[in-house]
This record gives sequence, C-alpha cells and structure tokens, in this order.
Amino acid sequence: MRKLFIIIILAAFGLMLYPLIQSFSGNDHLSELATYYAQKENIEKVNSVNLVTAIVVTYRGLDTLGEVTILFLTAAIIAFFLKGPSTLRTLRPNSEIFITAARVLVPIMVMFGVYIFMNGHLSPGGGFQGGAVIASAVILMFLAFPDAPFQHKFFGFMESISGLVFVGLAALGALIGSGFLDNTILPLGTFGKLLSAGAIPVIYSFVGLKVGAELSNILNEFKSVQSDK
Amino acid sequence: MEYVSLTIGFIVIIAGLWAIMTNRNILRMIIGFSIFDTGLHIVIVSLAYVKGGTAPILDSAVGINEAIDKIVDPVPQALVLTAIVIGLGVTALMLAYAMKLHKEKKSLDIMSFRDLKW
Amino acid sequence: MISPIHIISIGLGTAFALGFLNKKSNGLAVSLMLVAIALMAAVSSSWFIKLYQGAEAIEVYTAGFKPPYSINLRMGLNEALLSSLINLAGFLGGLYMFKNLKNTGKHAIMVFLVFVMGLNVIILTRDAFNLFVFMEVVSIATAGLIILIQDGKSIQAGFKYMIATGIIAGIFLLGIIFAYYFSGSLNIDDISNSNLLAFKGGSVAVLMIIVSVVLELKPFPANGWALDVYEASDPGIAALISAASATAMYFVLFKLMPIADLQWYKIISTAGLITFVGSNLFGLKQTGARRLLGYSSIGQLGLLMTILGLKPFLGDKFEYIAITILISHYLAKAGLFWIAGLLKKDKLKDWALLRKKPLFLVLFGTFVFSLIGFPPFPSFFGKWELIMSLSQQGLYFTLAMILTGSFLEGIYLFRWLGYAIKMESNESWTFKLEWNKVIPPVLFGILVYLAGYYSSTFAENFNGLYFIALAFILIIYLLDFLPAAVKNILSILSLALVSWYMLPGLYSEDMLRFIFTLIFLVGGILTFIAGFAYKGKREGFYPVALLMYAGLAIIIRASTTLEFFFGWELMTAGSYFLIIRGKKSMAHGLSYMLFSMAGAYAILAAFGLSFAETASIQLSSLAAVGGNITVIFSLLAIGFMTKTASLGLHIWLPGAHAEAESDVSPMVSAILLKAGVFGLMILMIAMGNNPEATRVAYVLGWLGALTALVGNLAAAFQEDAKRLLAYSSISQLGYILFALAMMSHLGWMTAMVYSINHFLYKSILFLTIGAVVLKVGTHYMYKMGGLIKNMPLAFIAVLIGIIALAGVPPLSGFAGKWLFYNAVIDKHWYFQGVIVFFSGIIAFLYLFKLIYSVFLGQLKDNLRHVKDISIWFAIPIYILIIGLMIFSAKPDLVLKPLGEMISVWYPNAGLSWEGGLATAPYGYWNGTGVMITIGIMFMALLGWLLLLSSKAVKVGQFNIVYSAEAPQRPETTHVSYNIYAGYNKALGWMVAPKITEFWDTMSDWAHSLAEYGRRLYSGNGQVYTTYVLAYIIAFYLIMIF
Amino acid sequence: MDFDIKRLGFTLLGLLIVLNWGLLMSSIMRKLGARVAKRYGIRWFQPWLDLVKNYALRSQISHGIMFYLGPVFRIGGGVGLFLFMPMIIGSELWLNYSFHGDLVLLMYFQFFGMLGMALGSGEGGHPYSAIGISRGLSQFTTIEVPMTLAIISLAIQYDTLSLIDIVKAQQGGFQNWTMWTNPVATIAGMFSLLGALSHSPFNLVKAPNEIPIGPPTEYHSTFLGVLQTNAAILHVVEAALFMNLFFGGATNWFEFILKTFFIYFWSVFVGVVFPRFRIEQSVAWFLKIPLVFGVLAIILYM
Repeated sequence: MRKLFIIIILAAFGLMLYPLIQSFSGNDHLSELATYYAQKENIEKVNSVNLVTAIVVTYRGLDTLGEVTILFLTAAIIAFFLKGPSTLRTLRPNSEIFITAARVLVPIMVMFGVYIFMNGHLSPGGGFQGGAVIASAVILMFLAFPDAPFQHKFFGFMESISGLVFVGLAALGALIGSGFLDNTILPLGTFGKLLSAGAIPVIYSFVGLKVGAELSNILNEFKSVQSDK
Repeated sequence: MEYVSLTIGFIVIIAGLWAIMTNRNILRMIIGFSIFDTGLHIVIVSLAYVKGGTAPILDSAVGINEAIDKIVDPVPQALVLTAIVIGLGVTALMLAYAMKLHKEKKSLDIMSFRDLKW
Repeated sequence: MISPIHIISIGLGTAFALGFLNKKSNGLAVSLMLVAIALMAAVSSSWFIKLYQGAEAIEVYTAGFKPPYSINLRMGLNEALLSSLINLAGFLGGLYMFKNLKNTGKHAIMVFLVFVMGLNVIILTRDAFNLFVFMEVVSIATAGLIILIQDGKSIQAGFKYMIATGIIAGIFLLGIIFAYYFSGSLNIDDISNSNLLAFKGGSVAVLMIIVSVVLELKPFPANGWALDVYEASDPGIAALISAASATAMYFVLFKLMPIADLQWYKIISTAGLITFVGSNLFGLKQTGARRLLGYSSIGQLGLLMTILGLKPFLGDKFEYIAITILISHYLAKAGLFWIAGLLKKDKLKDWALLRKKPLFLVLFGTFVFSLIGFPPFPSFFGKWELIMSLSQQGLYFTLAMILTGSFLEGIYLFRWLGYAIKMESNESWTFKLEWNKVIPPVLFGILVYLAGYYSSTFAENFNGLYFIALAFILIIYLLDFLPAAVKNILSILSLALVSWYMLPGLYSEDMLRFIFTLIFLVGGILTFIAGFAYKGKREGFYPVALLMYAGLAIIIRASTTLEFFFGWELMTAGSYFLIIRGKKSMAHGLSYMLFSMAGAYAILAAFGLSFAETASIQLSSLAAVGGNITVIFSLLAIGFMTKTASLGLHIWLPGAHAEAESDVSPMVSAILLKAGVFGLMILMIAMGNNPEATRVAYVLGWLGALTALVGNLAAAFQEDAKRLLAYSSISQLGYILFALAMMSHLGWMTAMVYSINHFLYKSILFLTIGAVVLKVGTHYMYKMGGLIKNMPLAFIAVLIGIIALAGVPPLSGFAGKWLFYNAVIDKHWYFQGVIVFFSGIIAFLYLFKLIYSVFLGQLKDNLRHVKDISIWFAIPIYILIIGLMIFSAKPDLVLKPLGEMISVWYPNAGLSWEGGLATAPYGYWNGTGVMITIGIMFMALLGWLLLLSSKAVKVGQFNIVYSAEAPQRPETTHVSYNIYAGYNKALGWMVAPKITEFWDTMSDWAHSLAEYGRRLYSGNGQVYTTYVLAYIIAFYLIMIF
Repeated sequence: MDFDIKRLGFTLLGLLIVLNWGLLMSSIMRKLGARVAKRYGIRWFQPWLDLVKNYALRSQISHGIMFYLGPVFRIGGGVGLFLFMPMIIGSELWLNYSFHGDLVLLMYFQFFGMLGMALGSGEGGHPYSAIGISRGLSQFTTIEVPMTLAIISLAIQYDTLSLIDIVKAQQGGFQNWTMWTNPVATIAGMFSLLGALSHSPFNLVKAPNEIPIGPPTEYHSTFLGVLQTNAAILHVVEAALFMNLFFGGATNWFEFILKTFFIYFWSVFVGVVFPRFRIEQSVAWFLKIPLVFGVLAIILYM
C-alpha cells in the first residue's frame, strides 16, 4: 500500500520532470554567460588556462568559499559529534603485501594530490580533487597502519591556516583589488605557465591543503570511534 | 546524445528517491541520497553540453581565440564541482548520524527512531 | 563604511582562526565568536542606519566583475534590517548559550559562527546558485547545532532534518540549474526578467525553485521534521532557528518571488494559510512547551507566507505588514524559547514554576500577547493593516482564515499562560539564573515594546499620546515593590487626573461619553478605594487594573476605529489579568480571553469591511456604510456582545466574576461590561438608521430578552453568592441589550438608566458581598446566615441594592422599569417585553435568596464573632448609595439631560416634563412625588407600630419552633440550600447548561480534530520525505490545472 | 409639591372604608366556604374581634430590626397600593394619589410589601418562613406573566398605561367594559387574580390548614394585627385593580362594593371547587392555559 503510494508519487514526479526534457533542446552554441567567459579579452583578465578553474576560483569564488565552509562545517560537526569514549575492536593483522604497497603508494599519492591542486588553473583538476587524493592517501594509511598516531594537531593547524589564507586573500581582493576574491592582486603572469592567473594557484593550493586536511580529519574522527586498545 | 544523458540523469534521480523512500535501513537510505545526488550531477553536466564541444581547458587543441566555438559551457561544470563537494559533506555528516543512531538503539531501522512525533 | 562583504571575511576568518586555539581556551573561543558576531552586527547595523537615512542601496561585486558574470551581494534597507536582526539574535543567542558552547568546544563554536554568517549571506546574495550553496551551509550548520545537546532525541530530529532538507536541496538545485539553462544566467534579477513561465519547462523550473524555498519555510503538512527539530534541539538553538533562520528563509522567498507570477502568489498565500490554520489547530493538543512553540513558529511562518503571497494585493502596505509581524514573531519566539531554556521544564503545566520569578512571568506574558497581536506590540498594527487591506481587496475568505488561525493560536497560548499564572505548583526555583541567560530575553522584551511604539508612529491618525498611559503603567509596574497603599494612592490619583482632564470637555460636548467616562473612571476610583483594605504588596494588581482603565479611557477618546480597537484590546488584556488573579480562575480567565478574542476579531473584521467601503477609519465613517451593512452590523454587535455577555456568549462570565477578588468583581462587572454597552451605542448611533440594521436589531432584541430570562433563572439556582450576582449581571446586560436594540428614544433612555443603575447597584452589591466574603471566607451562601447583627452596614447596603435592582419604587430601579414599559409598548415589542418583564420578577427570587441566606435566618456558630465589613469597602459603598439615593429622589436630574442627549438621535416620542412629573406616550410618573408619598406613609406606619408595640421583647436566636434530624449533607440543612427546588422542577429546564455544552462540544471537536490530524506526523523520517515529495507534486498539480 | 389637607382627609376616609369592607368581605367569604363544606362557620364580626385581640395582646417579641420593620413594609405595600389606586372615577378626590404614577407603578409597588415581609420573617430565623417565602415568590413570578400580557393588551387597546384613562374609556355603559371589548385579556387577568389572592388551589404559600408554614406564623400580637389589617386592605385594593382594568371601574361606592365583592367571590368560588396545587404544579400551570390566553390577547390587538 505504502509502496503503491510511493510509486504513484514518483510517477507523478517523473511526469513533472517530463516538461523539462520537452523544453530541453541541447545547446548549439554557448550561452551568453559562457560566451563572456570564453572571450579572449576576458580570458586574459583572469589568465587561467582552465576556464572552469577561473569560474570556480574567481568569478564564482564565493561559491567555492561556501563549499570549503561546508567541508569545514562537516569536519567540525563530526569532531564534536563523534567525540566520546571509543569502543574496542580487534583487527586481524594486515598482510605484508598491503603494508609494503602502502608504504610505497602513500607518498606518491600525496605528491600526486599536490600536483593536481597546484596545476588546477592549467589542467583538469584543482583544490578539491587534489585534496581528495591526499585524503585517499590518508585512508590508505589508516588501513595499513591502524596503530600509527594521527597528527590531528598538524591537520587542524593546516586546515585553519589554509582557511585563513583563503579568506585573507579574498578580503585582500576587496581591499586592494577590484573586489572580493579578485585574483589580480598577484601578477597575472604568462598565460599557460605555472605562475600565472594571479592568485588562483595560491588560493587553489590552499583550498587543496584545506580539503585534504578536512577530509583527513573527518576520516580520523570516524576511525577513532573505535580503538584497538 | 544529450537527451540520453539527461533522461538517464532523471531516471537516476527517481531511482535515488525510490531508494530513500522505500529502504528502512538508514545506510541504504544514505546510499539512496548518493544516487540521488549523482543523478543531479548527471543532469547538470548534460545541460552543459554543446554539440561538438570539448572540455573548457585551453590547450593546443583549443586556442584562446577559438574557445567560444569549441568548448562546452564551463559554468555548469563549475557548479557541479561545488555540488559534488556539498554532497560529500552531507553524506559524511549523515554517516556520522548513522553511527550515532546505531549506537543509541543498536538498530539501523528508521522505524526505530520515532520517539518524537505528533 | 565597511563593505558588507566583510561580514563574510569576519565570520569565516574568525571561524577558521578558532582552529588554532587549544582545548583549554574554550571560553576565549566563545568570547572571540561573540566579538566576531558583534562586528558583523556592527557592519550590518551601520548600513541599516545609513540606508534608513536615505542612502542608496549598494551592490557588491565579487572579483570585480559585474553580474551575471560574478556573484553580487546587495545591501538595501530590507537586507540591512534583516541581517541586523539576524546578527543581533546570533549575538544574544551565543551569549545565552555561552556555557553550552564552551563545554562542547571550539568545533561547536565554529559551527555556530558559520551558521550566523551563512544566514547573512543568504540575505545578501543575489545569485541563485550562491544562494543554494549558503542555504546548504546553513542547513548543515543547523544539522550540527541540533545535536549540540547530543541526546537521543536530538540525534533523531537531526537525522530527519537532514534527509528532508537533503531532498529539498536537491529539488532546489535542479530548479536552479534548469533556470540557468533556460535563462542563461544565475543572477536572480536576470532569471526573473527572462519570463520562464512562458513555457512548460520553465514553469517547472520555477516551480522547483519556489516550492523548495516554501518547503524550507516548513509548510503544513510537509513539516514533521521541523517540529521535531524545535522540540528536540537546545532551546537556545531552537530560538535561533525560529527567529533567525526563519527570517532569512522568508527573505529568500521574498527575493525569489519575482521569478514567478500572480498565480504563484496566490498559491503561496493559500499554502501559507493552510499552514497557519493547520499548524495552530494541531497546536491545541500539545502538552510540551517546545513542540508547542514549534507549532506556533510554523504557524507564524505560514502567516508570513500568506502575507507574502498577498503582496500584489497589499501594495505599498506590504512591507509594513510583513515587517511588523515578522519582528513580533522574531522577538517573541526567540524570547519564548529562551525562557523555555531557562525554566528547563517541558510540560506546559510545569510552567507554574515560572511565577516564582515575576520578571519572567511578565516577559512570558509580553511575548504571548505580542504573538497574538495585542497592542501595543508591532503585530497589532501589522494585523490591523493586513485586515484593512484584505477587506479592501475583498479577500474575505483569507481574512476569515487568518482570524481563525490567530484564534486557534490564542487558545493554546493563553491556556499556557494561564498554567503559568495559576496552575498549582509546589516546586521551588532551585537553579541559579545566570546573567547571560537573563539578558537576551529581557532585552527582547524591551525591544518588543519599543518596536510597538515605533510601529504605531506609522499608523495613520493614531494618537501617540496613548503611549504615555502605557508608560505610566510601566512605572507603576516598576514600583511594584512598594506597599499596596502607596500604589493605590498613585492609581487613584492617576484616574482622578484623567477624569479631571476628560470630564469637563465632554460634559459640554458629548453627554454620552461623559456618562460612560463617569462610570468607567469615577467607578474606577471608587473601586480602588476598596483596595486600601488589602495589606501587603498586591503584586501585579495595579498595573493590570490601570491597563484596563487606560483601555476604557482610550475607547472613550477614540476618534478612529484603530484607536478604538487599540483601546478595546488593551482593556481586554488588562481585564484578563484582573480576572485570572482570582483563586480558581484559570479556566475562567481562559474562556474570558477566548470569547474576547473571538469578539475582537469580529470587531476587527467589521472595521475592515467598513474601511473597504468608506475608505476611512474614522469612527464616524461607520455611518456611511451602505452595502455590507447587515454583515458589519452583525459582526460588530457580536463583538460587543461578547463583553456584554449576551446569551450564547455568556459562559465565561459567571466563573470569571465569581472567582475574582472582592474589589475586582465590581470592576469587571459593574464597569467593564459597560464597555460593550458603549460599543453597541456607538454602533447603533452610526448605523441604526438603516432598515437592514433594524432587522438585525430585532434579533438582538430577542437575544437580549432571552439573556435576561436565562440569566435571572440561573441566578435563582445558585448557591455561590458571587456567582449569583454574576448571573444577575448577565441578565441586567440582557435588559440593556434589549433596550438598546429598540432603537427608539425611550428604549435608549431605558438602556442608559439601566446602565447607570446597574453600575450603581451592582457596584454596591459586589463590593458588599465581596467584603463579606473577605470576612467570612466563603462564597457559599449556605455557609453564612444571620449576619445582620454582625454586619449592619453591609446589610443596609445590600438591602438598598436589592430594592433598587428589583425595580421596586421608590428607588431608582423603578425608573428603568417604568421607562421600559413605555418603550416596549411604543415599539410594539410585546412578547419580548413580557419575557423581560417575567425575568425581572424572577430577580426577586435570587435577591431574596441573597439577602436572606447571608444576613437573615440563623447565625452560624463559626461566624459568631465576625466583624462588620472593612471601612475601606464601606466608604465607596456608601458613596454609591448616596448617588443612588439622589438619583431616586430626583430622577429628573439625570433623565432630563439624558433625554436631551438622546433626542439628537431619536427626536420623537420622548418624555415631557412638568416639574418632577414625567409624561411618556403611555404613562406618567413623578419620581419625587412617589418618594415623598411613600416616605411619609412609611414613617407614619412605622410610628403607628412603634406606638403599639414599643415594648416588644427581644428574644434569643433559637427562640423558635425547631425540629430537625441529623443531616447527611450539612449544607442541605441550611434552609436556603436549593430553596427554589419546586421552581427548578417546573422551569429548571430553561437553564440546563445547553450553551455550555454547546461550546464544550465545539472545543471537543476542535481538539479531536487536532488529535486525529496530528497523527500525520508519525515520527518516521522516511514518511516525511514522502510528504515533502507529495507536497511538490501537489503544487505541480495546482500549477497545471 | 402643595400639601392638600382635603385630599389627605378623603384618602384616609377611603382607607377606612376599604379596611372595613375588606374585613367584612373576608368574613362573608369564610362563611360561604364553611357552608359549602357543611359547617356552620364563623360569626360575621369575627375578623374585627381578631384584630382587636391581636392589637391588644400585651406580650410582644421581636427578633431584630428587620423583623420589626417587616410588617411596616408589608402594610406600607398595601396602603401604598391603595394610595396610588384610583378608587371612584368621577371624583377627583377619591382618585387618591394616583396622579404620581401609572399602572406600572402599581404593578411594581406590589413588591414593596412582599419584599419587606419576606425579609422581616426571614430574620425570625425559622426555616419554615423562608420556605413559605420561596414558594410565594416562585408562584408570584408566574402569576405575573398572564397579568402582564393582559395589561399590555389593555395598554395597546386603550393606548395608555394610565389606569384612570383606562377606566374612563370604559364609561358610558355596560357594553364598554373591557370584559366585553377584550374578553381574552379579561380571562387571562382573572386567572392571575386567582393566584394573586392566594386562594385554593394556589394557597400552598400560606397553607393555612395543615402546617404552620409561611410568614404570618412568625408574627403575633400587634405585628399580626398589622398584617391582618393589611390583608383586608390588600384584598379590596387588588379587587379594585381588576375592577378598574376589566369591569369598568366604579363611579360610586355602591358600585365599588358590588363589583369588588363579585371579583373576590370568583376566587373563593374556584377555591372551594378545586384542591390545592403543589408549588411546581402551580408554577407550571400559570405558564400553560393563562399564558395562552395572555398571548392571544396581545395577538388580537397587535
């Protein structure tokens, strides 16, 4: 009975979505807004090879700030939410292969993460992606070395400092540049080089650090609900 | 092509909602949310597609002067990035909730958590 | 000026920086957070001041690009106001939760700070996607704050909140992305300019955007999750969710509405209306404070949503209405949640503890009254304008539903207030009050008054002087620590001052108002004199009594319907508190309040209808009403009749008057009821000439006659002296209603004479019986008896009172009866007249019972040493008796000017005078002559008897023939117990409590409906998601059809 | 107001006539009642003897001030009613003080005595007196309903509430009496007269035979004398009221005596024929048949 009701509702919902498909006609050319972003003179104003990055960090940087804030919030909430005495668990020891592979892979993964966010304005990728890769290195570590101490102070510090830098740079844009999150507070550099696009690589790097730190923190909180001792 | 991905996106959305609304297990519900979010992301990206366009990253294939004609819309791509991260945050928080709820009643059945009502 | 964007920098920067602090410096962290919120508040409020002084709204572009290429924030007047409010609530809320936050640690502090910051961005941003992002920020922060207390319930509530908002956010995002696809922009202004509604897909996108914001506003019935949040989270958080989040979300809807069209406004207003009524209906069955507040919050949001939906109809009034009601809700609801948190009691009945701290009781009352929309609070003015505009637009159904919802809200809020004031409670206040938890509600309490004053300055033709009276009452309240005598003197002086200021002018200009002023104010002074009999402080008595008198004086002074209604509501509030002071008055106070509220809403609706027709709120413009006259007249009459306690609307009165304190009974009986009479007279003067009004008046006449009959019959069967007098008041007011409804010269003369007489003798009787009750300690007549020897002063007063009430010549009561006969025959209302006459004779039954049972018969042993009534009661009683005697001996002193006054409206068929002899169309009467004749005859006969039996021997009490058996029920041995048993057998069916049963049944139905309906909220979070989705579908169906 | 010694003198004389006629009438009626019951009955001057005996009794007790004042109120009610009642039409002086007030005054002045009496005997402290009063008041309320209807009907008919004018309108012959011009009102009025004079079947209030209930039992000696005096006056004045209302009034004392006798006789006649009602029966009864006649009386003249 209940399921029938749900089926009816979902069917109705599907019917409601149908006009959207009906009115959808694909795109033959860029929308006016996108055209603006893709115009040469405007690209040069930001000087980022990756247009998505230009939008994410500069044009719509406030969204990104919100996004960072959401991860920050989640980490903070989980931190106090899952606090409390942990329950014991017993683990079977990890296999040698796994541990050895982890030893090799973790530094590489961290490096790769850093690479991704530092090149966010030049190639696919960016702060979030890089941060996520770093966090996956951390998760691998948790699995391989469950007893290893987690430097949560370090990660907390990383998180705060990168957040502050982000906000600071953004505010600096409002103070000395033409607006909040203006990337031209730093020299725009040569199009296509690592040191270009003004503040974008700096901001994205710190976003990457922050995301990495936050996700690691979250993972640590989940982990520490159970302990081995 | 874009119609297909759009329709698939919608189907995934409805599938996600179905999962949320019919599974009494909280973890399955959370998975339902992930599916729902994924559907949304597919829809967003489908809307960004421009016929014959490529990724909005300027390189040897797409010069700075011809960007307008060759790339797909970068805006939804930026938005979907944000949306994904938000979805991640929400999922993480829900999982934390699920842990706490389980700790409270040793059950993951949503029906067990009806202390507040009326 | 600091750019508004730095609200974000400050908030986020501080939140990030808090991560550096270690565990030990949590106190510092909270302080830093408060500093940050204070800075944010400083930014927004400085913008508010600047914009209020006329500066242009500013736009902030991010990254230096214009929208739609970048995200822009707007700081206009509305934005500045709302973000200031949010930051203020955030600051006080943070202060309030200082300890909780400190104990939970820096992470919770960060979440709190981000929450407040996010709300600010929601207000400021003009970009749809950015809005989505920050709504998610706030929603996640809320999910975090809900679990701050970390108990099982809050975790469940938080999870339900997350799944519900998860789906809502998804739909919102879908809507936004399609809006972008169709319009090519994410800027809200661009989207609204691109006419999405022109095609199907666009409409669906608009639907998704609007409906998800509506869902964020917790519409009924898709709001089960929100109720759980209000109930389970820490009250400090619930306060913020209710005050700050709701404010922000409401603004979002306001911001997004331009993308939709008129049809959508209508849908929104309907959804709001359903929420308002439904939520308040379900609130009836709640027993927990926080869940109740949740229902109330949702109800208020529904009202606000309705108002937003009505924006196209309200025109330039919209902002005033929305802001006043929003601010009332904001201040009151936050305040109530904070008080709930202080008290730490969730059961409504346990709130009786609150009265151990009078300050909080006052605050609680303030917030409740401001939620309902009583003056002088902002919502009063907002609701007034809303009703005026609605009726001007002809939206009667909406109007009726809004009033219904408000009424339902009043039921549970006043019931709750009654619990706090009167419920039995043996607990003592054990926990300490921390200053940081006291300041926020106190500050909001002060603000709600200031906001009220400020709102009144926008109202047209509103005399701000009335606030002086309120300020004076406030002073009296602040002086509450003084002994009662001092406050009594101050109160008397203030009434005397007002009388001295008002009376001379009225005497020459407006006799009608002069007489009522005399009754209200001089009567007030006399009843205050009796107050000297009370020792101690009498906490809280004087402010509320003065509030009632202020209301009465304002009614007299009022020149516009707004002022009249203002006074009317003040009077209601004051008298409510006076009534509920009585010993067992909790239920009576509530029923009084409910009838008064219903009556007030009827009046309000009628004023609205008249405004719609005449486009004026002058009281005099009531006369110009033509089209809807039957409805307006009936509504006003019903409204006023709730105060005159006419049949059907009377059930509040007996208990309320009987249980009131001894000197309060005459205030609420002899004086307060006359406000209804005054209202009826104003009404009939304005509209009486219309033939349609005459038809309604015919019904009123019958109603008055039946009221008189039933009131007197019921009085005859009472065992409680004050209840008896209360029923007597009902019937006396029935006479007055009947006489007024005749709408002729003699009829009005009768009504005025009855009003004056009733004031005189009912004051005398209630004061005397009240004083006796104070001495003997019981209301029940069968516990008294034979008091004539102990209390000669009281006996004489009651004797004179009942002779006058019975209408026996030569006292002034007869003047009313005589006029009444002439009026009835003149008007040809014979049958009604006979009923009234019959009930007049029944009055003898209860009058005899009253005086006999109390003063005659056998003196009870336990009363053998009772002293006479207090001198402070005797003074006003005898002043009134002197007044009564003068009126009796020289009725022409009063009747002649009355006649002149009434002939302005009804020039024909008056009295003609020859010395003391009055000649009416049918009869004649010489009051003075009758008095002298009877006086001489009586003295002569007395002399004769004295001559014949001067040697009569006085015998002892028990020197009578007496035989009795051992009693089963002692009271039955008192002869006056059920003395009219035979009469009861014959006629008792007429007073079977049919009407009480009727209202009880109504109330039962409402409660059963609420009980049944609220099962909708099954507690299953998954089910709530189906509601959410079904709600969206429902909107879609409405849209396509 | 001018003090008119001549008017006072005539009024006192009228009072004397009325008192003696009242005493005589009561003795005649008691005699009649006894004969119907096949008893011998009292001697015709018995009421005067009773009166003299009571006034002359030397032992007098009082329960208090109100007890003392009760009879004063009571007789004040009777005498006052007499004062405001026009006795003989055609003579300005026999109209007493009726120029001070109209029919309404008369109707309400009836209560003056009742109330005083009730209070006085109430102070006596005997529960039975209160029971008697409660019954009296209960019955009285309903008696007044048909009476009021009848009076209003008359007021409509004659367009006045002045008793003098009502009587004057009935002059000029037998056929002008209200009895013929408004028979329905007359019937209603005569029904309520039965109650007003408290004869059987409506005499539970006094219950003279079985139990010592009712106010008079509390009083004795002078007080009782005063009450008996009042009773004599009141019966005649009540009858006079009905005479004025329904039977054309009186233009001389002979007519007055004749008419009041027959009016009084009517109640005695009914009383002899019917047994006594209980209080709830009599209350209900007055709200049945007499009420119907009263309502009819008004409907006919509306």
